[in-house]
Amino acid sequence: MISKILIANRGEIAVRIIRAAKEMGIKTAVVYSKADKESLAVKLADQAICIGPAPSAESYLFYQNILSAALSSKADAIHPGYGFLAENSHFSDACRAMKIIFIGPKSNAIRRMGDKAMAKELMRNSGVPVIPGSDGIVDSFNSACETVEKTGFPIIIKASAGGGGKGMRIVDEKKELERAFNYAATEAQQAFGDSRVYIEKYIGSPKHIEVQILGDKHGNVVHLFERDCSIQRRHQKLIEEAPSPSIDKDTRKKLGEIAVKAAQSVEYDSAGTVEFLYNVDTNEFFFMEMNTRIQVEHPVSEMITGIDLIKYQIRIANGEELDIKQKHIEQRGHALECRINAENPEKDFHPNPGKITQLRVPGGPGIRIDSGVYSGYTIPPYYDSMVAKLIAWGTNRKEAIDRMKRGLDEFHIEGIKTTIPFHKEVMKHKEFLSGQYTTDFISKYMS
Amino acid sequence: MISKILIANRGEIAVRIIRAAKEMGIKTAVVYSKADKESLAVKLADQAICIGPAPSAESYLFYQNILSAALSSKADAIHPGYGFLAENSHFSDACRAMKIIFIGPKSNAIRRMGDKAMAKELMRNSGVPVIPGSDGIVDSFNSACETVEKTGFPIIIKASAGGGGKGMRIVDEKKELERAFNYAATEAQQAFGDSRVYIEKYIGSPKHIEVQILGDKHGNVVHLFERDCSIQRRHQKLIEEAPSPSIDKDTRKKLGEIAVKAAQSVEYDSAGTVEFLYNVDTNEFFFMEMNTRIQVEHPVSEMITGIDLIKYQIRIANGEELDIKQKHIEQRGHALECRINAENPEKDFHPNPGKITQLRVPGGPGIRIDSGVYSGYTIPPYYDSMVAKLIAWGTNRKEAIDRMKRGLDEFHIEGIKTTIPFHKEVMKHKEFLSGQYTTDFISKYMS
Amino acid sequence: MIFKDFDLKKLFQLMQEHEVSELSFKDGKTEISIKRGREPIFVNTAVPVREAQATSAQTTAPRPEEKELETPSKSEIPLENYHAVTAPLVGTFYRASGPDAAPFVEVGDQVKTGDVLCIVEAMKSMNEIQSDVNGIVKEICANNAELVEFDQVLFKIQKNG
Amino acid sequence: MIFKDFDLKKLFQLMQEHEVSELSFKDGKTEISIKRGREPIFVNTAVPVREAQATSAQTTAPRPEEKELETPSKSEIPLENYHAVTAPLVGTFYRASGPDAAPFVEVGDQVKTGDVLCIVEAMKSMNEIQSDVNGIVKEICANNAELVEFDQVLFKIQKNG
Repeated sequence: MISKILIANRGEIAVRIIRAAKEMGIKTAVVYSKADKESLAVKLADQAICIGPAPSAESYLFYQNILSAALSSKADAIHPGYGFLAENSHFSDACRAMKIIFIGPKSNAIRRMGDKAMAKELMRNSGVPVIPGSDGIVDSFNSACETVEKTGFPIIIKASAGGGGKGMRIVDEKKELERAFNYAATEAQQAFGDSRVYIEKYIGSPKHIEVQILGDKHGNVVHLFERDCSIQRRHQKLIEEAPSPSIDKDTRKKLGEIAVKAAQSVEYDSAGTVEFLYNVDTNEFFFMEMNTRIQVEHPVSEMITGIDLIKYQIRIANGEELDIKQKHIEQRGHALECRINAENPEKDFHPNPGKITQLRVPGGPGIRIDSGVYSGYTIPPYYDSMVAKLIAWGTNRKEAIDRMKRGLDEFHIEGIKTTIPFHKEVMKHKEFLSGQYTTDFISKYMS
Repeated sequence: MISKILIANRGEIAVRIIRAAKEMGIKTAVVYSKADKESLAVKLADQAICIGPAPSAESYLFYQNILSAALSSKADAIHPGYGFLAENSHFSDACRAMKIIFIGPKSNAIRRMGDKAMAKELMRNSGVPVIPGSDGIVDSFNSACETVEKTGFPIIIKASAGGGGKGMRIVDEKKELERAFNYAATEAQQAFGDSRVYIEKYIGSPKHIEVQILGDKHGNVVHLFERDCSIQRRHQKLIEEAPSPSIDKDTRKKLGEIAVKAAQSVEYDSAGTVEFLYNVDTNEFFFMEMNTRIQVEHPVSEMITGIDLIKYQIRIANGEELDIKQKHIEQRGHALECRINAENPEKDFHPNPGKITQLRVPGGPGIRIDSGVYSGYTIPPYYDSMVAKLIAWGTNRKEAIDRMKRGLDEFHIEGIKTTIPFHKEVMKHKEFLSGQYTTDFISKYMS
Repeated sequence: MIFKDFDLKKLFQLMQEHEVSELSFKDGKTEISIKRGREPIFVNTAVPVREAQATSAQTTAPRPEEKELETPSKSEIPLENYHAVTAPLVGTFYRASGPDAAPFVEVGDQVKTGDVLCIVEAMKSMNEIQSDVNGIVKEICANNAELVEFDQVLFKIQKNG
Repeated sequence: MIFKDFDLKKLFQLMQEHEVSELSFKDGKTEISIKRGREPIFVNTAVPVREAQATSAQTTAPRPEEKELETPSKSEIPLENYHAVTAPLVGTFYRASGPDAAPFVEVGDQVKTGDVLCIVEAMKSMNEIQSDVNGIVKEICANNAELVEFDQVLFKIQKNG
């Protein structure tokens, strides 16, 4: 039985994990860099252990001190949160070697889903629809040409080790192909130390739809329906909602089943997310990738299902069998999440760290705040700029949006610029209100 | 259509009403006394109007300035909140005379339910179980003796115009009766200007169970299940929960039906609460009174049903027909509310107003805060001492309690003493955890 | 120099006593700068609360906190040395007895105790507001037909006679 | 001038006594600037964060903020004038090479550069921590067999030789 969790993360997700553990009666130790000694997680955890200086490479990414902190503080499990070491199979292997429970899926699932080209291949073989494209890695311009002959233009070249838009190139015409292929491989090499790329048919204005999964170590897998994460800026999600306003009941059922199948193909045994591209014109959806970790936007699924995902992650890691069956999981109402970042939306979303001199967070019905900041806190400049997640629930999408608007109005932060004004604009935008928006929403309407 | 609401209240309930109105796109004006000019409600409302000096009698209870503020600010409706003018039929009459919509039931319902002895009589005639006792007012010692002959001892003498424990006397033996009768009448006269009293059979350790009602102007009445408000200190509720841990499904159904019947008997057309005494030993329940207003503890019902009661109050006042039928109202999970007061639990709950120098409120899943304070706010000494309502939801009672504990731990207030330590004690008390606690819980275990 | 007979200990005591948090001083051309009090004052920017600036009495200079909270006022006249007539009740402010009538008073008028200055309509009843001093009307601080709050300053009058 | 018979230590004591947080002074034309009182320092009472008190270098007087954030330390020795040996990695602190072995050093011992002072066990590997100065061990700041954080002060050494 897990009795103490070491949290190998920072910010709001560290706080989120402390909350779940506290409610379960599990002790918490949080690691922190010297830049984070005043963080909310440090204040809330039972124990806090400094593991290094501000740079992530020497603290939050530095296995040795993290594992040593777990061993010396007698933690029997590590929760990696998201980012940092969350999808690093070497780290999860190292945990296992030290007899520390890694709160996440087995290393093999991380590895197989981590290689994007391999994962696509695996999905294709499991009968999960994938975007037409190359059979795995495209290692030469010639093989790129062969692929394109099958798919037709436009296509997108992606880094196999990739993420975050790095090493990606969209190609509309044959004559651009060679140059784009070389660029993508070079960029992939620079960003990930791995030049391998693959090719997919490019879908111009898709929706980003993802399905939340819970699998246990006893072969049970359930889904918690989909999230619509199509409001993105440069491949960074900014607003998420559940359910998706453009998925009907039948599609929802089908998507859920396919996501469960995808998870089962790697014997997935934690909380995870299967991401799909959804072509709104043809009503087709295609497997994109699986994230083998808890995600930033998990609260919207929690709000509509009432299920605490972090608690289930911990229970599953502890070897417990899922006590919920698919038929018991019901949606109620609608939920939205706005990521409030310390960025200046008027200046191209430039990060804007600094001291929060006054903070009043919204409250009342249907409002949830997941945040790692407080009045008087100074946001360090070393890490990501997310200050808080504002989550709004309503009996239907309209009420959820009205609540979100009200919450954004109420949110009062002095001392730093945030993306609150941006979110207010989105919440009243006709295209957003229609629910039919796609991933190009921001570049099309908000730039 | 209501387009602007004047809020004739202060504190957290004023904020709560502003939130509902904002989400509905309705403008708000809040009145405030000179002591409340820095209040959160004043900051959040579209307009704020000073109506008098600090004492309630010259501000929040002073009709003329409130009505005048509504007329001059062109508000078409007044929401009275709870307390102050909320159950004053003269005030609701005055609103009507000025062609301002009073957001509450018709004056006649307020009047009939406001006279406690009359209300009991009315309920008896409508087939609602009432506690055995006098037929209405007991106007002499002789008639008191006659009543007691029927009911047997112990009995309780109550003020007909009463509330809050004033004018109440519990009598165990015949020889105490005359003296107690005279005391009760005198106290009632002093407290309410009305010496009329009535007599009821006294139930020693009951539960306080109340049913939330919504009625419209088209004859529809639904209930939102019960709340258990048995954790009281000197007749002041401190902790409420829904559903009640000691009511079974059949009793719940029966209670709901009876509460609907009670509301229908006065053609009730707003949000209201029918209060019952529940004898846990005999499984009997008895009508106590009906509160013709929104209540402090309404959020626990909102949390389990997903229904926004204040919005429905406004829609009903606007003449709209209820769009929910009884069969659509479902309970999900369990909710608790702790009233956090600026009182020192170590010093007999003595009020402890002052400046909140630092405030960090809990967040995360299942936590809701309804509050009228913020970091840097000074609580004025003139009004009630409630600082915040902390509401916790869970999939079941255990999770709700674990969340509440976690929320209480996280709640960080500097500068004033609060009842947070008291609530922490209750949350781990065996009797509370069992769910079988009754209204004498605090005097029995916490004094 | 002014510190000649001072030792630091005495100076600190004095500062402590008077909650002086900053003091700077220059000798050359005698520069002094003193800072007292600690708390940053919260300035309400979100909601335009119209503040009642003074009570109906000879007013003194407003404390800095109150100044901060004033809405951008039409008033350029400081309240010092003027008598403020404030609203004793909430309602709609009227400068005249009817739409076609002349205003009761204009800036510059001499008024005496008991003269009607304006009407505040509250719940359909017209309430005459009278001057409680003799003096000259220096400023009319509320707009015709608009809401006035309790204790809101309506007129500033320079007392005389 | 007013500082004539003052030494700095006395001045600091005086400042501390009177909660003076800033003082600047110029002689040429006599400039003085004094600041009293502090920002309210948030003292974390909920979580026992063991603060790294200094870096592995000749330490200077801690700023008052840092002082406030220290846990109730066993240390009565101020860090000034001492050399701090800090933990370069997170792990379990051991004063000896085994349960039955004698501690590497005791308070009062003379050590020289390269002498092993303790072991920090990290991920089952034993890491010897050596002294980087010659001097006398004045204080051992961590408990045997307990967790030490990154940069935590382990030893205070009075340099010599």
